[in-house]
Amino acid sequence: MNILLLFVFIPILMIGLLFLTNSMKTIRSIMVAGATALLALSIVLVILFLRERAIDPIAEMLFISSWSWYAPLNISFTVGVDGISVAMLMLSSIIVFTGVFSSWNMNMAKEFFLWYCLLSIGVYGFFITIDLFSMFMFYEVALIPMYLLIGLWGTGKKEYAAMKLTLMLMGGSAFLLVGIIGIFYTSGHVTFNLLEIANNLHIPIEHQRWIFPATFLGFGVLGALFPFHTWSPDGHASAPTAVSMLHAGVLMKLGGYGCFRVAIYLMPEAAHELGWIFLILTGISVVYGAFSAVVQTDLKYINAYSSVSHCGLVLFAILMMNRTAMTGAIMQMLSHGLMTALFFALIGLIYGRTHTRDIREMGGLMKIMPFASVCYVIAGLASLGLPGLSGFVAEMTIFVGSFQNAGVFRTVLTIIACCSIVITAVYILRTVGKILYGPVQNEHHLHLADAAWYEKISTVGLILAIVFMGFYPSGVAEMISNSIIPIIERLAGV
Amino acid sequence: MNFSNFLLMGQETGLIVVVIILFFCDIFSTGKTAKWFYPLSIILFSILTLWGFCPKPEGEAFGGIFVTSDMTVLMKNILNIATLLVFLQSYRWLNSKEQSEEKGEFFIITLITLLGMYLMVSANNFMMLYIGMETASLPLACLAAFNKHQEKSAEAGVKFILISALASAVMLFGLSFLYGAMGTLYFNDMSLTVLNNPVTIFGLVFFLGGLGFKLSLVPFHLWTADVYEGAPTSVTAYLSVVSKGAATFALIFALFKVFGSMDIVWQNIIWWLSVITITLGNLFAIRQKDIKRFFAFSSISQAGYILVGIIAYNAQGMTATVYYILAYVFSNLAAFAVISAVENQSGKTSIAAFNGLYKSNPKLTLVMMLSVFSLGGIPVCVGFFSKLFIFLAAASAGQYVLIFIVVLNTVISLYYYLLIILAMFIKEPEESAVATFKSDIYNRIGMLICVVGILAVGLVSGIYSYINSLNWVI
Amino acid sequence: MIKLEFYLVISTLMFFIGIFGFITRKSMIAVLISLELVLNAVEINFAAFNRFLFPHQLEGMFFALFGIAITAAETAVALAIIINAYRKLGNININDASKMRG
Amino acid sequence: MEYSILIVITPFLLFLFLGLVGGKLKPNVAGLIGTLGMGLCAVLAYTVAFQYFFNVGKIGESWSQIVPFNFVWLKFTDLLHIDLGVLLDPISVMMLVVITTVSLMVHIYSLGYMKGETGFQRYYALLSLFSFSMLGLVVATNIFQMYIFWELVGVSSYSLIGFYYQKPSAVAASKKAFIVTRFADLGFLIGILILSFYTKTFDFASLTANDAELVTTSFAGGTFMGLSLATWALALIFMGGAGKSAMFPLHIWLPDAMEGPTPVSALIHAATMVVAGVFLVARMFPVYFFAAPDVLTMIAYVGAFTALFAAVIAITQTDIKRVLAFSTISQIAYMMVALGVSEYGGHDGLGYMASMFHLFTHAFFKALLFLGAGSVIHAVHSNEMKDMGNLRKYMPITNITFAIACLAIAGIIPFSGFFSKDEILAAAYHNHPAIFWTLWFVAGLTAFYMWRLYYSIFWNGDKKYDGHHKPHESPWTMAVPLVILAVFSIFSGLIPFANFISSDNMPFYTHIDWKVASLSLVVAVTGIFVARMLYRKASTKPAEIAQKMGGLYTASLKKFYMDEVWGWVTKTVVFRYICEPIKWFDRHIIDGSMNGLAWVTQKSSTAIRGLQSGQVQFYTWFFVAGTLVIALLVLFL
Repeated sequence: MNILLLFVFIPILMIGLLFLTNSMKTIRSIMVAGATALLALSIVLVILFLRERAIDPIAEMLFISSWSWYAPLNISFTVGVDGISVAMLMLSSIIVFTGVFSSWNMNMAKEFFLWYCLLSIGVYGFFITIDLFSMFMFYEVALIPMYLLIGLWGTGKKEYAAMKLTLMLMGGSAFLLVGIIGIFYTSGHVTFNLLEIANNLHIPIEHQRWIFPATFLGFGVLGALFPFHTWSPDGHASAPTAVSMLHAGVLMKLGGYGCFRVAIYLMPEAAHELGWIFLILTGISVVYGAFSAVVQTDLKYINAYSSVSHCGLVLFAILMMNRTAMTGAIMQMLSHGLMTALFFALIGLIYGRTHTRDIREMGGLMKIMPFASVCYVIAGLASLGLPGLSGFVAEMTIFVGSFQNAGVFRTVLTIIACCSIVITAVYILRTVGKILYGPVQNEHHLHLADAAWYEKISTVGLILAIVFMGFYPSGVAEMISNSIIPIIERLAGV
Repeated sequence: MNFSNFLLMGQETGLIVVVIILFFCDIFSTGKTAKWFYPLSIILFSILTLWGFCPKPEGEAFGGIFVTSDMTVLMKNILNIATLLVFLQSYRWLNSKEQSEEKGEFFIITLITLLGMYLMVSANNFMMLYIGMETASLPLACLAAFNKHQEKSAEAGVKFILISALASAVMLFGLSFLYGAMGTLYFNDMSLTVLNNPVTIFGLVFFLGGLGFKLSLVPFHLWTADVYEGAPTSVTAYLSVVSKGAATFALIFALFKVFGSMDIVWQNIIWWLSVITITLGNLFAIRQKDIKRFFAFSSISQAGYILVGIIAYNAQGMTATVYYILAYVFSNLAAFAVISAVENQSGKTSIAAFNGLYKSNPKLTLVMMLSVFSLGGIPVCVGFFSKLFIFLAAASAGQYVLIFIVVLNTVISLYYYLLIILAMFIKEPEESAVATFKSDIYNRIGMLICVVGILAVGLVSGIYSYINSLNWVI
Repeated sequence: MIKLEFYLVISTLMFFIGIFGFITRKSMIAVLISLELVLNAVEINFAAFNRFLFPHQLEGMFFALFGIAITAAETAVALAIIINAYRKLGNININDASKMRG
Repeated sequence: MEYSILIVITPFLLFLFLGLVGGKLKPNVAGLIGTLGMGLCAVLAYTVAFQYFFNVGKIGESWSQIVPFNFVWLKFTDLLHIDLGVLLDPISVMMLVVITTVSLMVHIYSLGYMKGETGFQRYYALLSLFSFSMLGLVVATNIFQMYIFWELVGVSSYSLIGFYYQKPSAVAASKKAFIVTRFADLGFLIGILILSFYTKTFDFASLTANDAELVTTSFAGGTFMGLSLATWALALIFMGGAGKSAMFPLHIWLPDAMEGPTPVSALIHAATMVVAGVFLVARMFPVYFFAAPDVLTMIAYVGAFTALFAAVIAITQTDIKRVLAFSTISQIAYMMVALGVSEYGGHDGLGYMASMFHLFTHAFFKALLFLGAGSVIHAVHSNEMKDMGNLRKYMPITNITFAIACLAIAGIIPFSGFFSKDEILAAAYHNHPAIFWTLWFVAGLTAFYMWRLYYSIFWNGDKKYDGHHKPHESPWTMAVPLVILAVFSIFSGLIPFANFISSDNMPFYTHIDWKVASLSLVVAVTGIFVARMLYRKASTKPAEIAQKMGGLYTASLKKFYMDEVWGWVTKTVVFRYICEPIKWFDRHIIDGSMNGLAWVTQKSSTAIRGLQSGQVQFYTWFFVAGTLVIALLVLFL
């Protein structure tokens, strides 16, 4: 029994248990117990991983197990993790855990949590597998619950948003599918196993030229790559709190992770040759998202565009293709996942009380709900890259790493990307200033309650994670950085 | 005459025996015993289905006009399962006031069409294929017109019989050319003499037209929606799954066995047919209001996917296609089980009738959801695997552009499948919404089988491996 | 000596005349009759091919025989369905059988 | 000297403690805890200073750099890593003293000034955060550590300016301060990136060692737009410093920052944070001098212009804190000029020493001015000069201490400002006469506007205050810091600074250049005299003069419209011409094309509905036609 399988089995077990019950109390206990178990499991995994890694510093992946599945097609179900996947699993667990508390008072809770568990199965499964087939399968498993989660429990133009989000992401996965099939046949030996393709096989460059864009684009859509990001504002704006958290916090990371693990890792030559096209697109994403966020008035739109900008930075750094930048990219994924989840948790909290997300209709919330407001400020500061919080270490690693590339093109792009930190400050402070500070805009808001205990758990949990990463980045960075070496070697070997 | 030939026709013989038993039961049953007729038919047919899984001899009979192999047995088994599922869904419809007198006819006619399909699958000669097709089509027209009191049903019958007759005429015309070009109608002999000349190509295209009618490929598809809408729901289910499956199998054998050496020609044709079939099916499906019509167009686009598997022209393509049909059987029939349950309860077949179904009938909704997810190719439903496998098969023949177009079409298809989900889960129910009800036990068994099929066939890889192991050499 | 080509020309003409009738006639019965033309064209084809090209065996002839038999069955079923339609529609104008569309 | 780390850690712990549980404490307790903690820091800082300057600092003839504490915090590459540590050398030790002293004074002062304010605990928590950041900044061992604390300083300044968060003007001011400095920090960051890309280190010691040899060699030859890359990098780094130190044209945030509580202005926006830019340039001085002398010249000119510019504005302002704010800008510009005109080593490096000297003295007298102003504001509940006057009778301690500070800033012998300013002027005199004369003129203006301020507050007629709002002397918590700072303001100029601080860390000997000193004294006295004439008694003369000056007066009053210019840039250019079009583009073009795809699909679906006509004969026609078309296509294509 491989410990990694537990990440899929626990949510399956939760689904099974949820089917059996109808009482709100039991549902909550199941979810809390399950989410806690997953969180504990992630921590255990981190510890085990570090210990194993100390014993075996060479192996690319640890905890590898493989079960033959579709033998005639040479498809097997293979799991394994390196430092990056461990980090992503940890992130997922934190967000799943906090998301449960953020959706404490859902109506139709049973159904909601069923879908929620399904979504987490997809997410966990994606991160534990190192087999393109199962990766793709879990990827789609993670996408489809979004439709119902947004469509049923969302707000606003939810049907439109849910449909748009699902179709655009599925459109992306169409590219991805073609790319994966291409990899399957062109690598020289029909196999989906990532490690095998990477280490023993080679995709000819003429095939890489079309497979690389297909896979990068496919994953990039989920990573909110310009110009395929428009699902994000509408989708996030309509989604319920926990779903926004999970989606922006983890699901969008699937995109970055996939670009990294599949597109770049397996096709280094094409990455060198065609990377610049996507580098421009991601560069645009970074600045464009930030500029768009400046003039939005809906809190969730602001955050969604901010995600476009931040996730753009992830892809941007991945395409810089050196160790530091890639480490930064993964750290940015973690950091963005945490802080954007925090944002969405707080926006949900605020929206649940004020029933508006329009920043022009709010004001002076700091006085009314100090706890939530302070958390919001912290989230904002993390987002604009304040040292001591996670955003800073991630962004700086990216910038320093990107700058290590020779060549005017990449240098100029890095400088342009750097500009986003100013624009980020503008929209974050604008939002904070409008909604938290100033006089109270609406008389009715005066009697609103501050965060309830379960909301406090979710926000404090996220803040602790953000602060931990901000204060002790080297632990995270080292774990990630070591896992990037094989990829860098492949890139350098070109 | 060598009677051992009939041993090779075990399944056909069994089917005929069942038909005869049912025929006599139907004739001699009185008012009291009539209620046992339905369970008896189900039991008999289930036995036949199960028996189909016993090992069978392989070989050619009647001078090579009829061939049986593990593959054909498997195909027939798939058809059997599908037919059984259709029977299970039809309980309430057959026991309704209007239909209760005609139960026997329904079973007997349906089983005879099934016999025709057996012959199509096992045909190793174009005449056999033709006879099988006609045996399958003509009773189907009766079935389409089975709701005698309904104008729609009558119209569906007319449309079906006329177009089907024309289609078979066109196919015959094609066959006559093939015969003229090669001098024989035996698959085995034809494959030796087939030449890429205009007469053969004409023959091939006309033949494809005839089969394309059964598969409802564009441009031979226009009857599909009307007949599906007008025919009784169980018949629609039968048409959309069993009839289509049989035609697919026949097409595979004909193309692979006979036209193997001119694969470039028919691959081109199939390439285009598949692209326009999927696209047009999708485009029509997105604005349908009636759920049966909706599934008609959905099944048209599914037919396009089937062609993607066939185009590979290798063992992998064959396996993927057969697997696809199996997946399609479970997925589509799950949907039709729900449709017929709702229709028999409320008499409505509009998509709007499904609005808010989740609130009143959550279990039905879940079955329907699994079904459309499977049709849309969402994991872990079997549809995901079957789609992926046909893509893999097509890619093994280098058809990346086709895959890309088809995969993009999946997105459109997902859109309309999600419309069903939207209606069931998200839309508020109308005033005259379907109330909470309990479906009959047979339908529930049927749904259960479908659900198990949808979930298990994909995850349990043994099924694919088994199909693949029927080492069918081209 | 009548050559094969003549048969083929005749049969092709019949085929398309039948199709034309099928497409243009308003009465369902007339449509059925047109269909017979189409099918008979095919039978001529088979017979002619057999006679001229492959005179040593009788496959084509047999096919033609089977074809005739099946055509007869087809016509019978079609007539039954048309009668059924007549009961529901009140006439046998093929244009009236177009309630379902779109 | 490992304990020096405690100077940095203590305020951080205080911040955590007060931030997390402060709300549960009584305000007084929280304030006291904060103050005592800061006191501890001050004691430690003095100990460190004493030990450094008199025990361990001097190795041979020169002052050494001691790194008692350093660890790798985040590793980017094998060469590039952010370390956190403590670097003790003359300027950082000097800064430790300045920061802890002023901070302690402000802590004590705030006990009285902020009494009864809501958020008292929060205030002290933020003060601790600021002290932590500022101390971390000055002891930074590498440029990235400095950047980290630079940002932290920015954010604590942001929070403190916006302390009265329900006041829209305070919120706007805090936002402005943060964004303007952030914009400058962008330059800083890019500068760091360029610098580190070539030198492969962030470490100050490595950068400056051996006449900045590393920088001059590693940059060999790279140019961009006609300037060497080293120049670019260092100019960009200076941009960061200019932002924090409110150099023209990035000064606009500082006057607005006066929206914060007055003690905060004293601590952050007068004595400590705003000189961070000066400190940065001083820290990197050898690099600037050897690798990019052009940038130093630019710094000098920017500084000179800013000094003049701010002084001219200060003359006309009526809000007393704004006068002080512009005075601060002007004085910091002095320091910048001093660095700009300085050369390296020995007496040539006079400017460097003068800059630090002025930084030192300025911190005390400017903090005193602000605290005095705070005391006045506390008494009359207004910032406007017109609400004041004749206060000397009500507030004697404030009056005297304020006068001392004014004398110091005006540069009257023997107050501290005289000595430091004199060195700056002397340094400029030899190298850049034009700059010297500008500064000389500014010195006169400084004396004038400071004494205008003084007279307007404390003299200017015999204004009566009615009973309820009768001004009174501040409580002892506020008075004591005033007195202490006054003592510093008087005597800190007497320290022989050149013995401790020099550009090459080698002590050298200075003397007062009497030619320069007398020139500056003359102009200062003139300034004071003019101010006395105009403002000692209530009169209409100032208004008449203002009338005569016309446009120049209005321009000065309106701060030469710099706020409007920047407002135009942000509101119009960025918001209206960049953001709004992007928003529109995103919604209509990008999103529109996605929706357009859906629309096209729907439309084509409707367009082909005619195919499904319901007519059997059409179906047949289509069937046969389709078959024939396919057959023909296959045959002929």
